[in-house]
Amino acid sequence: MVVGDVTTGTEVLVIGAGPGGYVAAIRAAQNGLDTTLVDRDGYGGTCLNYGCIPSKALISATDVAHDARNATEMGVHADPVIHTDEMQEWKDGVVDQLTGGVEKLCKANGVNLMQGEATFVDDSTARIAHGGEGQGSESIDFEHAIVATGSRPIQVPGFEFEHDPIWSSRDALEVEEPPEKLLVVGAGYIGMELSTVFAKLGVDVTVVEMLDGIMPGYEDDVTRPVKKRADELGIEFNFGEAASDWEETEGGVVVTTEDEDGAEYTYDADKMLVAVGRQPISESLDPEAAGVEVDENGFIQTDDQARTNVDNIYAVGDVAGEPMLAHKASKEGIVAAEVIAGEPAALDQQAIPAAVFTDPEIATVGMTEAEAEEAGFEPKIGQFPFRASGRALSTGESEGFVRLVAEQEAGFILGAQIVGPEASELIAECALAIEMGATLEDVASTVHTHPTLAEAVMEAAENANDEAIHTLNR
Amino acid sequence: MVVGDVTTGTEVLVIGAGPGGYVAAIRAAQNGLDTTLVDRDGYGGTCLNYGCIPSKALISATDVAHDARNATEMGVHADPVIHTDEMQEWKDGVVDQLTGGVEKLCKANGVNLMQGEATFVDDSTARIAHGGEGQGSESIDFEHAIVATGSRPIQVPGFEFEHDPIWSSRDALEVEEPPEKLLVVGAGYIGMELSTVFAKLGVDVTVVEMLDGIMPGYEDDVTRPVKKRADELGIEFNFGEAASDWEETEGGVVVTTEDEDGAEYTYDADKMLVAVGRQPISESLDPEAAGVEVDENGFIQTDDQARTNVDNIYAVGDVAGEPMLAHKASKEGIVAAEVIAGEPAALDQQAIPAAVFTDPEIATVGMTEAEAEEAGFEPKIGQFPFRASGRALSTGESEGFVRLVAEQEAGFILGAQIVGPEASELIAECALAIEMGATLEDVASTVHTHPTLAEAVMEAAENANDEAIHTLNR
Amino acid sequence: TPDGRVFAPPAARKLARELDVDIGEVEGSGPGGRISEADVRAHAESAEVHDETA
Ligand SMILES: Cc1cc2nc3c(=O)[nH]c(=O)nc-3n(C[C@H](O)[C@H](O)[C@H](O)COP(=O)(O)OP(=O)(O)OC[C@H]3O[C@@H](n4cnc5c(N)ncnc54)[C@H](O)[C@@H]3O)c2cc1C
Ligand SMILES: Cc1cc2nc3c(=O)[nH]c(=O)nc-3n(C[C@H](O)[C@H](O)[C@H](O)COP(=O)(O)OP(=O)(O)OC[C@H]3O[C@@H](n4cnc5c(N)ncnc54)[C@H](O)[C@@H]3O)c2cc1C
Repeated sequence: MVVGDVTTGTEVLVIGAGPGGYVAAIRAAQNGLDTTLVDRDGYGGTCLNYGCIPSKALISATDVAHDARNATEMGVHADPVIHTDEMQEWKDGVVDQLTGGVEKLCKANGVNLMQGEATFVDDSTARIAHGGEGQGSESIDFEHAIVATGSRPIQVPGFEFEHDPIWSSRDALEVEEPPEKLLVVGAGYIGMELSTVFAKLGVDVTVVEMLDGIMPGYEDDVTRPVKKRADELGIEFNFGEAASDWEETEGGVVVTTEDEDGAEYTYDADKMLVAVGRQPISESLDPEAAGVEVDENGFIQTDDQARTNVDNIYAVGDVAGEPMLAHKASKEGIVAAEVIAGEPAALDQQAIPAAVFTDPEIATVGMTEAEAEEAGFEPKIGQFPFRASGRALSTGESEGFVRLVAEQEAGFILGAQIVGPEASELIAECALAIEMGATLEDVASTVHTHPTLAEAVMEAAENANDEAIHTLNR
Repeated sequence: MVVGDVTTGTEVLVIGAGPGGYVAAIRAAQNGLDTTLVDRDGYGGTCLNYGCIPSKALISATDVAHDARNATEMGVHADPVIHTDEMQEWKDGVVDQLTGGVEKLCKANGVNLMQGEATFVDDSTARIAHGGEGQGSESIDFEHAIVATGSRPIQVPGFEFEHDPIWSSRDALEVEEPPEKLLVVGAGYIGMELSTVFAKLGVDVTVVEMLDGIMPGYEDDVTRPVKKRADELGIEFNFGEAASDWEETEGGVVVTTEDEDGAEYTYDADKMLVAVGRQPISESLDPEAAGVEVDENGFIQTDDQARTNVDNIYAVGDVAGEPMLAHKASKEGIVAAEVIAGEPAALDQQAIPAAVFTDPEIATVGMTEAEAEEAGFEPKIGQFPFRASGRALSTGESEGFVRLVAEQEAGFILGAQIVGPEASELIAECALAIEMGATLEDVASTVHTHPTLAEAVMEAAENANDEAIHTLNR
Repeated sequence: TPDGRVFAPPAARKLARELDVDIGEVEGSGPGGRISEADVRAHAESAEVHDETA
């Protein structure tokens, strides 16, 4: 049965219910705007359903087992077994709790929820196609629209995800029975996070990467502890090779790769995970119908108020460009909603932090030393190694360091790079320092609890001023 | 053989090599002052040898086992066994590495190290009595002295620590063979941290506390998750009772307690840990000989430059009063050293954070709501529960909350109370916010990495302004 | 503020001590009257001008 055409109206139509869209919708409703949020899939978007949350849940579960397995030095002897099906059930429970929470929060804030795929008709109308049983479609008039359609994994031609042994990150996160051998194509952050999970599940993991190291966006000394730990976990790396072909074998694949010089290599595996990046989703929405311009990579360009080239249409999150991160999406969502509500909001943040939940974690915010130099600063650097941290040693994890980058004169903090335990949490203080215009002295003078990892941030600030207590100042 | 009397001289004599003293000595030497550091015991003081570090090491080790034991929900099945002797060996290794590091750092910065007990002769001379083989003593002249003699556990009359079954925290931290039944007297932070360690080692722990709840300095809702977890661990609590008597039995003790009304109760145990607080150590030093006044509790009063009533003598750390915390000691040590060097330093911090490494952790900084009211503010409160945090759920630990206390007008942050996972790390951002004079809006506008626990700080700030996304604003 | 607290970052407080300025008398230009290092400097300079003209 096809449901007849109904036209409804809304002040703000938000398309896509990921961390960009649902946050925008809630804030718009909080600001008194009549708001409709539409998604063709689950509330919470990629992040809650197939990204941040499920990946972090699997990382935590495998970490508990891994930590217990490697604590004999501490006197703890354990031989943990992971029941992958139970782990998946638990992970799904976490996801359900959070996506259910998003739905409840939307409703409690008065957001109208709609299920379906949105396509622009023009700059004030969209058509919503409902899937499933009550198939059909309806039109919706809007005063303002916020496009938050997110991104999808890039497919390598010939390695499409519909082939059973070829996994996207989403497939990998749903695995009930780990393969014996896994080939991972791509050593970016998603590839590295998932390789670590599978290695800790006892899978024989090989990583193939076109570039010459893991996570190329980061400085060498930042990724080094992660590479070292991955080596210890038995992950095998092959750099400078690109996957060029594959063939199904009984129950597995043989993958061919090629290096720069055209030399070929082959790898046997049971499954193959392709994690070579993500690309924006805009085509199904037909932005052009509303006059919204899309660049050659599929991204929608926006200004510092998250506005597209069309006055009443905004774009936020992955579809609006790099960095493709959940919290960047949410920030843009908040700004778009506030601008629509007439508030003087803008994307005026100094820096957007980023974290990678590898072992150990990496987290960064603001400028590296090289970036500060490029920007014309004469950077002042302070660093503190976790092996000199009482807290790090007393938890048995003391790889890595905190580095602060500051400008020379007043010592304003410009950036931070952290690799080590709880890096993802420690970066919060650094981000606040940057936003507040804090100086090295401000951070050094702030009393930090002993014994904590956060003391390393203070010591790095002291070190930049040649005043560190627990490391030598050079 | 008694070594003859030699008199040496130093610009700065630092007495006590705990986190107050060794930090003061390093900073004094960094400032170009000829500095001598003397201790009658180990470098690192109570904190590194018998306090912060060993306790945190045992907490970490027992946590790894406990977490693995309780991860069946996550699909992780393990039956960890703790070899206490190995755990102790590991802990001692951590302590040795850190105390060795302190010694090295002192030397590298040019601090003269001396082993011995210092006693003031007058306000410019001390006598150092050397223990051990080369017994004897020497005199040392100083221009400035920094007293950093720390504190010791309070002994309950009749329950002195020399009796074998009666433990101080130091004894408890050195246990190679856990008792079957342990009675803990005192539910302050040290009693609670250690009770948790022993409960996780499988010991049958009973806590007796004179007051009517655990850790009475904290608000009820802050301690509630810790009490709940302790109950789940099987720790038995008896409030409103004071230990009044004990008797040795074969291989154990029977302890008698008394409540307010004089009713008596008895407890059987193998060992008994008395953790009812700490008191300053000043008598062996004879401060009066230098003219330094000591109050009725044994504390040395100081001004905001850590100076005692005698111009060239400073006091820092536990001996200089509450809060008796390592990082407060270090801060005072730094200020004393800088004041001596002629720098415009002062103890001008707005707040000193504190953390308790119970399960879950507690961390606080600045004012509670009640304290803000008392100070004349009209406080604005923001709160965020970890059960609404994606990161907390995805690590399997979602008890607790973050609360921010701010003043009404500009929204300046005055305090924070956190109970939950990594509370000790999360408090760092709150402390920086307070020192910087950050407002709720500053914290709310700072982009926080997803998914992290630190997002809860941002959400609490948003909640105070009725703008939280992931919790209802009321 | 009710408890006489001054909202100023540590570096501004230290600068005030260095310049011998009573930070309680500095007018803050930040949100809610938060005092920056520049505010402290400006106060010190205007105090000097006052001294000279007095
Ligand atoms: C494995 C993995 C791990 C990750 N880990 C992290 C991490 O730890 N931290 C982090 O910050 N980021 C992480 N990310 C990235 C993060 O998931 C994204 O940056 C984030 O989800 C972007 O949010 P968004 O709202 O822009 O889009 P999405 O979350 O992708 O949501 C877009 C939504 O729009 C819907 N949609 C699309 N087109 C239409 C249409 N025409 N009509 C209706 N609905 C439509 C989709 O169904 C989807 O629900 C991870 C990603 C992956 C894949
Ligand atoms: C079990 C336990 C756990 C703790 N956990 C924490 C925690 O997690 N975080 C925290 O902040 N604090 C913690 N503390 C408190 C912390 O240990 C103290 O606040 C800190 O050690 C104080 O430092 P200090 O330099 O003032 O004194 P101390 O560390 O006590 O050092 C004083 C030193 O002076 C020496 N000394 C004394 N008299 C003389 C003399 N006459 N001549 C020569 N030397 C002398 C002593 O031998 C000692 O080495 C804990 C304490 C205990 C007992």
